[in-house]
Amino acid sequence: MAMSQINHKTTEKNSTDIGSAVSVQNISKNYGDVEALRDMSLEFPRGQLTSLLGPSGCGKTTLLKIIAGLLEPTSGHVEVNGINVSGPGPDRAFVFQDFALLPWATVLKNVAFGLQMRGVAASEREAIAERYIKSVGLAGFENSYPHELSGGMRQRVGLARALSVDADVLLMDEPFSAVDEQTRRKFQEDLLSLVRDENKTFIFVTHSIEEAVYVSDQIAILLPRPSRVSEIIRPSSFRNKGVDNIRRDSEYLDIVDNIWSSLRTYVE
Amino acid sequence: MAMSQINHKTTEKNSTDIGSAVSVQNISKNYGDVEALRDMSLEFPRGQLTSLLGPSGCGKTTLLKIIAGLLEPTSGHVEVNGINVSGPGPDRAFVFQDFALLPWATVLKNVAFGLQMRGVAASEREAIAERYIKSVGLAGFENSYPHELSGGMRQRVGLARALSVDADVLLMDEPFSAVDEQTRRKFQEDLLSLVRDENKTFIFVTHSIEEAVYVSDQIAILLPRPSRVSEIIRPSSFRNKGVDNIRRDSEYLDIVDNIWSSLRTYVE
Amino acid sequence: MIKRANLLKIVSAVVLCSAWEIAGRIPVSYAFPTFLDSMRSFFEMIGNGMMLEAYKETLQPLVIGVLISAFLGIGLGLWIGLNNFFDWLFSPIFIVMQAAPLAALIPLLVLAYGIGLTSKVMVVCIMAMPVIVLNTSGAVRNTPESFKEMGKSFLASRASILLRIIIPAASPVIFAGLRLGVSAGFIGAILAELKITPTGVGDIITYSRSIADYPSMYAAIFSIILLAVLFLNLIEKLETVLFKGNQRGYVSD
Amino acid sequence: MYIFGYRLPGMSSLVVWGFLWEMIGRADVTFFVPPLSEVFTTLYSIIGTVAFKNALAETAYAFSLGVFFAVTIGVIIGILMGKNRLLDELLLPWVNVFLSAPLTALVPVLMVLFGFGMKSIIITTSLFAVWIIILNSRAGVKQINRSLVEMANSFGASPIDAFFKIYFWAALPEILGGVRIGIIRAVKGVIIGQLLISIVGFGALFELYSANFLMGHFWAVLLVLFGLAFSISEFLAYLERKVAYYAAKR
Amino acid sequence: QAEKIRIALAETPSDELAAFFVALDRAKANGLDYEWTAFSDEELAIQSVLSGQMDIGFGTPYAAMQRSRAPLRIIFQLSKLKFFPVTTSKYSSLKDMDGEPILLHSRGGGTDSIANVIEERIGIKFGDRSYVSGSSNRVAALLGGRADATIIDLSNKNKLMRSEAGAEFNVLEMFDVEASDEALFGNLDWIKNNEKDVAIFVNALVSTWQDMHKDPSIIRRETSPDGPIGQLPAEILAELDGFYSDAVAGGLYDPNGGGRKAANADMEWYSAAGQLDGTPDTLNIEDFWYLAPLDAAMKQ
Ligand SMILES: Nc1ncnc2c1ncn2[C@@H]1O[C@H](COP(=O)(O)OP(=O)(O)OP(=O)(O)O)[C@@H](O)[C@H]1O
Ligand SMILES: Nc1ncnc2c1ncn2[C@@H]1O[C@H](COP(=O)(O)OP(=O)(O)OP(=O)(O)O)[C@@H](O)[C@H]1O
Ligand SMILES: [Mg+2]
Ligand SMILES: [Mg+2]
Repeated sequence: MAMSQINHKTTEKNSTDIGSAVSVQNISKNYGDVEALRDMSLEFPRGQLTSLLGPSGCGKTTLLKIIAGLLEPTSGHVEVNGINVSGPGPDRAFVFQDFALLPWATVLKNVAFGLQMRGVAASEREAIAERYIKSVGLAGFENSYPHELSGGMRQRVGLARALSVDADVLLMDEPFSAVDEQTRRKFQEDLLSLVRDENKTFIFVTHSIEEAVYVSDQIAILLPRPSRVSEIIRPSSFRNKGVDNIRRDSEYLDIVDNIWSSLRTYVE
Repeated sequence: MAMSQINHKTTEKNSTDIGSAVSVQNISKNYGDVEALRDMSLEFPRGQLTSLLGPSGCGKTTLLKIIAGLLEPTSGHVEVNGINVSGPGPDRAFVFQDFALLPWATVLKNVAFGLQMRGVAASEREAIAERYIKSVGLAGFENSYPHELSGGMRQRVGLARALSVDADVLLMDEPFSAVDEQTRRKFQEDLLSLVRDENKTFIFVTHSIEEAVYVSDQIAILLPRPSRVSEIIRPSSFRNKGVDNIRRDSEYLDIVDNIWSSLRTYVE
Repeated sequence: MIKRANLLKIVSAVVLCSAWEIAGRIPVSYAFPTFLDSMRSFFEMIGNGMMLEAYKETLQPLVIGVLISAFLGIGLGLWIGLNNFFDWLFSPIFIVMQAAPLAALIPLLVLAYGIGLTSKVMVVCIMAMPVIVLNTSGAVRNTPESFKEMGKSFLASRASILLRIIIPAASPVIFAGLRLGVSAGFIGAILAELKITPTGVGDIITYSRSIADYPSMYAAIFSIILLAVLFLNLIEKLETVLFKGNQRGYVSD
Repeated sequence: MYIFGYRLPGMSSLVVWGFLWEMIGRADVTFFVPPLSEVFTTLYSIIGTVAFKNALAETAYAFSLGVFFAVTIGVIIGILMGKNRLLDELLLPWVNVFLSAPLTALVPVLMVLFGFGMKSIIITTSLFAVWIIILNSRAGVKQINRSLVEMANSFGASPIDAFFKIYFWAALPEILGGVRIGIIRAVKGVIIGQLLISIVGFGALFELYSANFLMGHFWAVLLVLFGLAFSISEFLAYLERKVAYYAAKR
Repeated sequence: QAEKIRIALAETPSDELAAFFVALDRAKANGLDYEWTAFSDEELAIQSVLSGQMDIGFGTPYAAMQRSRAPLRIIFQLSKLKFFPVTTSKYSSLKDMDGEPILLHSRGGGTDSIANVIEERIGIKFGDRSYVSGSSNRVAALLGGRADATIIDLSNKNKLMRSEAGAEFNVLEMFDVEASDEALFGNLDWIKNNEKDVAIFVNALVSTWQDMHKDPSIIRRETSPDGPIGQLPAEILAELDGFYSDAVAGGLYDPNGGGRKAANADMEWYSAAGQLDGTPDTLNIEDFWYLAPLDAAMKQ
């Protein structure tokens, strides 16, 4: 692959150097007759952001849920920080594709839910929740119910909830799909500063090649049913080039084109 | 505005020439205390594709539902083909942001639902539904139930359902948000050929500026609460330049930047 | 290989019957026969045609009453669920009907309708209808908004929204109501036979009780429960056939 | 029901029905429907008597205990059945059996097993109410959005947390519906228990009045019962309305 | 003794039980501690005594005595089977009833056995028998035109015949019946273990029954206003005197508590009615009655 534009930043963070936070080994998953994943192995380096990119229905959500411990794989196993996953744990937080908000609870209660489950006292968790609600731009909606929010606002509630528990590994299933471009950019920046400053590991599902290229340390390209990793790309970091210029950056455009051409093969 | 790159194609289709398929006049909508839309007026030219672009929660879904006749505006009115809207009609079809699939029905039955409601005979509507299921890439899943599908697959079922009824005006609320980039590109092409060949009018909500620029004849930029149209942009058609080149096209990039800068102002 | 569900059914049935047998052997009471004795009477009564004879009598008001209640009840329930005015006007009546201590009202029913089929059918209906109506109307009101919106946007007529969206969405609760209604109908039929005129199975129960033939009495009770269960399985089958997609399995799976 | 924008209370339509009753009573159609006004006069005259107060106390005691057990047990078992396949397979057939079993026919068995006093009446009351509560709670849980459960699991919710914070709330509209119907059935259960097991409380009054054709008295006691059933049912309906905001939006 | 004796009534306290409660009050004055539970019918009262949940029951448990393994014994006859065939003016004697439908209390119950014995003695065969429990309900059915013939108890017969509608109905001539309608019974083991209480109780019953025969109005007078009878609606209390003078005149109660005479009559009656297997001469009174307490009371 011609994808070796590794700059000073990514060299430090090479997966072999610092080890994997999450390691997926020979995972297969069947839903009845449907073979969603077959013998998939993938390493997620600690402190880095890995994107999963692949056609819809190829098993990205399935993989994420297996890592989260929500689904049992048919065979194979997952290790998080070297320990075998047998169920959900406080080291991982999940952002759900369909938001999964409690319809009977206010935004504040929804965001505080994860903290509540960890036994944080009411006043403290509400303070934390409020901070995150503000940081996703929902200040003023603390006491609204999910059904009074627009799609994108609901998604941001789910995001705030996952961020608030301060887990090591964040599993994000299309977390920005319903938010507007502007907010998305802001979130991307926030995400990047989290990766930079907090040594968190992110596993990120997206359908936007541009987004993947922009935010990821590593991109895993999945091909469909049964899903397998077709290739792993480690884009150079365009982050320090500034968001506004990157869209005209030819290196960036090359990578996007490259991914695009490797993905498009399967579309009939 | 510097947005007047009108080529031979768009000249023929000027809104003043051919009239509006949908005309929104002085619409306001309050949800209790929340003022979602205030005195909004907007024209949707016949046979063209108009995108609504705006931050999440700014009232795009609300506007679409008012046009569909699903919500009563607090004041103002909507005309479709010159006739006042008082409820849903056969001239409009809706793609829902939350998919709105019937959980007890198979994919086939879900897609055929719209046709069934129009009184199409069982065998005929299933034939049509199967065709559309295939065209959204779900062949083989006809007899699956929604809960057995991935997020993107569910969205495509909703899309197929709306397309199958062959309505004049298609109201699409983030129809591609959960589908993968590749399928999305294909759908965009399909959409464009529908606009070109069938003289349908599309009203399209999206969060992707690129997508809006690429597919739209006209882009309405909405600013938030209470929502108002901040500006209308008519991009030149990049369609005939070919998808692969457009991303590096400087005219295209200029428009994207332009929209971006006009939208970003509101992000704090 | 027997399915686990069926195995569980069999195992728990065996446990219950043994408990019965043991309780009968202790005995818990002189009026409590053993399981085996009761089964012997059960098969005797089947053998000599008494059971068949009795059920011919019992099933008449039951079936008529249940059918009337099911159709009328679901119809009324839909109507009440869809229309605020009828909700306001009729719901209280059904709540009152539910609360009515029917056993106390039966003499009055006899006065009004005699001791024939009519008053028994009335009893079955009064018992069965309210649950069906109230469950149906409640379920109709809880139909998810987004489904109805979708239906409207695809121009479903009011009738098709009802038929294709509201009813399937409400079907689990409607069927729960139907099950309850049928069971209440059984209660009504037995109550009618115990309190109006002892005929059919109610007669076997009262008569064998009055001559202290407790095994026959328990056999009759057993048979009516058995029948009720068969009836319900039938309804369940109907539900699975009609609304297959509503079976979404268990959360734990 | 709204009239001129004012919400009529749930039971206000009874005024209409009451009026109809008065008319029928006045028209002297049949002796067992005396005019409502007469029933009220009788009610007023018996409401202070010791017999009535005793009956009320006995009935209320059996009823409230019976309902308490039915609700607690019903909700817990129902939710557990909805979420756990093994338990469901084990219990569902029996719930269906008892739900469909003509409980009236079972009453003699109950009496033998649990005695002839208050205990059997309380159990009868519970038995009338509990199955619908179980089934409704189960139905509520079964329609739960899977993602919510996964979400709670992913945040490490303990089974107890999941039970009270997810299943209970998600099923609450159905549970309340079930409790409401269950309680109304319990009213019937307590009377049937009082009539079939030992004749105490309101059951005794009914038996006495109907045997002596004291129709005014009979309806008066019936009215008290309806009042009881109604106020409880309206209270639950009020709770149901409070959760209605998400019932249709789950 | 600290323990209360538990009495199982077969019906809710009303006019017919007033005398019984007067006797209970007298027994209480002599140191008997009791509680009572009303069951909806005789069979339940019998079952409750069979199960040992009640000590003394109301009813005529002959079938249960013969069929179940429990040693039940009757100690006192409370009332006789004084029932009357009442018809519309269509019929004027029992002979006319041949092949005609009749309304009875319940299959296997007292009125059913009366019908059986009528058939046997008069030599007729009734047509369809249908059943409505409660004499008053059968009167209502008669008044409502739902039946032409039925068998009802003394007080309902009197009420009906004295009412305005009475002229439209006939009370058919019938033979006298000495057999028991209601009797007090208990488990023999229990009776023997509680001789003293049983004696107080039977004494009180005998004295009340005898006083009542001298002056029926003592029942009304001795009824405690706070007891279950005193709490009945005024409408019912007002008829108490009438009921008991009718009852005494009609021979409903035996001032001697039945005893051997009643036992013999019962053997004959219930075997003829089909509730007892065997013929009266093969049946042994000691298997059904325990006469010691009554004999002792009669000696006083
Ligand atoms: N049922 C409701 N009750 C109260 N407020 C509502 C309701 N539905 C929407 N709103 C409010 O109206 C505003 C507009 O909502 P709408 O769903 O139209 O936004 P949108 O533009 O579609 O957003 P998104 O891109 O996130 O889907 C939001 O602020 C939301 O909080
Ligand atoms: N509960 C289920 N029962 C049966 N099949 C299922 C179930 N859940 C998922 N599948 C199947 O597994 C495959 C992978 O699903 P998954 O949700 O993981 O896809 P995805 O990659 O997340 O897609 P998307 O991008 O559309 O969300 C799909 O083909 C789907 O049909
Ligand atoms: Mg997915
Ligand atoms: Mg929206």
